[in-house]
Amino acid sequence: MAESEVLRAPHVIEYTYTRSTGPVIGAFLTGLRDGKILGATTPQGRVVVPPTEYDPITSEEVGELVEVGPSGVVTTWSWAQTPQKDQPLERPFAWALVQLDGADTAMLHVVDAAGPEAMSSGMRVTARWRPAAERIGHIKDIECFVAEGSA
Amino acid sequence: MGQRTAVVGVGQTYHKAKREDVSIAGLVREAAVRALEDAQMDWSDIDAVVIGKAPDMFEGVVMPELYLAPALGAVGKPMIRVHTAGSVGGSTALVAAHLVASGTHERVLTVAFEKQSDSDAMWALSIPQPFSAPLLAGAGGYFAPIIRAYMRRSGAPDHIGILVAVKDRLQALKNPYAHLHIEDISFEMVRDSIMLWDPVRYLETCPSSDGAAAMVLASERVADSASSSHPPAWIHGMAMRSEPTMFAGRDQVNPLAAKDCAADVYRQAGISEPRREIDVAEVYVPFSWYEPMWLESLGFAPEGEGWKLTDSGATALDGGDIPWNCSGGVLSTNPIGASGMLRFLEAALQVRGQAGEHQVQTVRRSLGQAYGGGSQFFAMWVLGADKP
Amino acid sequence: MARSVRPVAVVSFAQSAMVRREERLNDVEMLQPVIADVFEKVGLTKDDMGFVCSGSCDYLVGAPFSFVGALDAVGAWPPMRESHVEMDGAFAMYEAWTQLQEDDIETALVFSFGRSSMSEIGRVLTLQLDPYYVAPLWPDPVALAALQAQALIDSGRYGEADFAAVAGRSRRDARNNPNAQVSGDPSTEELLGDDYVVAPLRRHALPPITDGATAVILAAGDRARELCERPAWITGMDHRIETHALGARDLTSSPTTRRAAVGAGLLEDGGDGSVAVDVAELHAPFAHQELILRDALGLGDGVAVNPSGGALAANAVMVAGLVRIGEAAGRIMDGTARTALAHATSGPCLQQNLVCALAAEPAGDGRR
Amino acid sequence: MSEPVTMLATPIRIEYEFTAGLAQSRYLKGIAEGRFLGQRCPQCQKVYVPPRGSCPTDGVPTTDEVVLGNTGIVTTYCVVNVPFQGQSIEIPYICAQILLDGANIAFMGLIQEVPTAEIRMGMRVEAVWVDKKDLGPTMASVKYFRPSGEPDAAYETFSEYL
Repeated sequence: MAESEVLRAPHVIEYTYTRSTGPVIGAFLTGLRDGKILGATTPQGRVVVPPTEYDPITSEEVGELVEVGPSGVVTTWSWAQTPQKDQPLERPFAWALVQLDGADTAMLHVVDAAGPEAMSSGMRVTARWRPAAERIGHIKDIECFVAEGSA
Repeated sequence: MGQRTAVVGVGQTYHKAKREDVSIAGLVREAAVRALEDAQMDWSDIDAVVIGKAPDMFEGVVMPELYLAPALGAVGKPMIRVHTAGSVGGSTALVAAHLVASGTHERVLTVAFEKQSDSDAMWALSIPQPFSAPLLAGAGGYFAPIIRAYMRRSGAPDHIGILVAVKDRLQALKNPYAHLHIEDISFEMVRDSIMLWDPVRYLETCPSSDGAAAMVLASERVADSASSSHPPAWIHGMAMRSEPTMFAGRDQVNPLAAKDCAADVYRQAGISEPRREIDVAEVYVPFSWYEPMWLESLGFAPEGEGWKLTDSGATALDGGDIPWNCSGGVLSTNPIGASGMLRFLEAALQVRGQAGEHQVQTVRRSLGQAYGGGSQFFAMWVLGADKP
Repeated sequence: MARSVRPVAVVSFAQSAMVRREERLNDVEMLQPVIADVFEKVGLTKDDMGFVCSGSCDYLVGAPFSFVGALDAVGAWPPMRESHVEMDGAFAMYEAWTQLQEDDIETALVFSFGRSSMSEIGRVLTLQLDPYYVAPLWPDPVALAALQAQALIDSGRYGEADFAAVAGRSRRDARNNPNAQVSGDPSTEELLGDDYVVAPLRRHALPPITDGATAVILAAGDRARELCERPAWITGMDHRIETHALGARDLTSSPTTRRAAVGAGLLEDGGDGSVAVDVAELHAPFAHQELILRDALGLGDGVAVNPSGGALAANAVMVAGLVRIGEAAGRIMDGTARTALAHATSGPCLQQNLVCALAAEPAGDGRR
Repeated sequence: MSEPVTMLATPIRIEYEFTAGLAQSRYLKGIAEGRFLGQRCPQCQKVYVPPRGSCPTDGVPTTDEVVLGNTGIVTTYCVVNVPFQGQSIEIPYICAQILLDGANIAFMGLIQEVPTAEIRMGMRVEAVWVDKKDLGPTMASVKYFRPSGEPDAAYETFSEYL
């Protein structure tokens, strides 16, 4: 059978998942909605951001939640010249791991910058929030990070 | 079967239609932490983690073991993800058991879960595929014609399915972890429930649950020195068998893979008369009629006579000589990916004397069985109180 | 821990042509000739197999239980002892290898299949990420690999020219691999003229989108010697996973690859030893990841790395890891190598790593 | 301050380009011509419909094409009385395993033009197709099956297909 005779068709998988958060993720998302960033304290006293119910290395249960940021340091970054579907910004931006002040781990988010030349590891950035009325308890309640002092 | 291997810790979640109080990680940790506590072990004691679940579309997370590794103490360790359709919970336990039996590891944590309420199982199982015939019947529609074929072949009367549905729900009342607790369950209630897929009534089908199950499997050396307050449940036999979904002349009612799997596991365990030599069984019965059908495939009754055992009350916790699904079974609790492991886990609970109100007196040997796909994937183990 | 006690070897290896898009064949049709080939090479049939294990991913084709139908390519009748992992086929082989350590079976068929062309593969792989914090941002796999590459550049150990050099060598080696998808003889300078996809990764540092299938047969002890003139003995095999939290990892190193090499018996625990083998097939989907893996294993210049062209030449998801083992075993079976290392990876930024040690002689004292 | 967040909604959409493959494409082209095309296994000689390109028991390619009849036997069935997503037929309706004449495997099909109480194992049925102008390479070309009026098949003649 010739290749042209093989049938092809589009196929879509589409669903809006509803994820119950549990106490720790729920507290973090509630914090975002209310304009603050929370981390979780591990038994060794490290602060994990964003917080999971468990230490990301030892799996031990985490304790108290503490406020961190909203500024921090870019530990590494990459430059998305062509943003893809559903990504946080529609103009070119940087992906970055940001270690917030008070945190011992870095979180993934994006940095709104003029271009790759404006980015460097070690640069300080701060969260740019969505307007309070638009925040719903979602990682995108932080619209992006921006270079500190430029907010 | 390799080196001696035992279950030294078990844990499960409280199962519900929607566990809206936990994240996916929270759900699996609830079961895993209970299993570790039972084994009196810590995350750091575990050498490897084997996790199983049914299709990733249920939660919309691809290969979720990657995300769950730190939630399950797997960082820096081997982690394996098993997927063998509905039998997966059983297969997962067996893959974990082989890691010990092969001498590869000494303490393996195995976990199975499903958080079906993150989506809708009916949706995930019936995503229309291009070019395929439109789905006519939903999930139960696949099995209902097979059940009809069993009824025709065996001459079983219509009320057998109702008896199983009532018995398993009554037994679930004695299991605090079970999803369905129907206090006023009765023959009339099942009989009068809506006929969903004639001949299968609503109350003759399983629910859709959120839940997780976990076990710690250990080598003989570890099991002998285990500090758990319950004795080890030793693996006396374990087997998996698969056959194609459809082929010319396939016996869908009593698949050869089911019989071969049973024959293999009994050979290893030295069992020739399962009904007499096994004290309690947890068998995957998602539609009530599968109890008489598996009674035959698994050799507890001659072909065509499984329903007579059910009819006589032989499979009831209360007064039966070979109680099946004392926990309430899949008919009472069905977090798909974990359902098979729950069968294996309940078999361990019985041998270890941990089953509480649904404990059978003096269990020397128990059977756990799971099946999946179109009755084509089978996993079984036989556990015993004594070393094999 | 994970060293062979009972000697087990790879005795046969087959793969499909690795192509950008397999338009004509469904999964069963793509697999069937590969399975027939892997049997034919050793004169066996499915009825000779003690165990069958496969690896694949439902989301690649967008259908739950997609592995079920694939079993028709083997013909699972009479019923078989069979299992499946939702992982690269290399991990299916690990399962088969552990079961062969027990004495009740002598052979196993391991296969995997994957087509990356059918889906929006980048988005499918995004769904591997933390579903609460990370996946909702929809970072694509290139974006995350680029974070790792930038961290490597920041460390001062490597630069973009090193990534290009890896890609150039991969394409040159791939010219000798009839199944490779991407080959050629580009200079580093030419490659550095490529556009960035996500900086600092240029086009050449990315894996191709590939459809394909592969299979191996394992056999134990004397059975392996009967079936194959030069069996590729598995002297050890181990795999390890890292935390999922990218921000809690040192992305410039691969401690679990090293740990797995220790587990596979290729390195002493502790210290700064180097793996000494003739050939290493490393599953590095992105060019910079090969450098991270080489460093983790301490591979010297004497080791032929990815003579097949590696994952930069063809990267069928769920397949490319098992192909690494097959390619490494192939060098031993054809007599061009005495010792080899094969590596497979899964997850973002080399999260999970498997190491398989292969040799022309079984391990140690020939126990059992 | 409002209630704490306990739920996160995550919409996921993945698009695919699906390939039917050789065997299924041939089958569907047969459907577009108003006929069922099976494939015979060169080893066991069994005829598969719809064909998948490989014999599920022998693991070899099925290449010989066999034109099957328009009639067959209901081997077993159920009456569907449950609504579910994607369902397009009014409940209750009959869903049956149909063994086409000349085939060695039954497939699931919809039965109409018979009261649900009158369906039985062994009933002879025939395919009802859409109008010729509407035929296409899709299973929607077969509207349903209905009783053919022939006498029922004896249980022994199809019991091996249950």
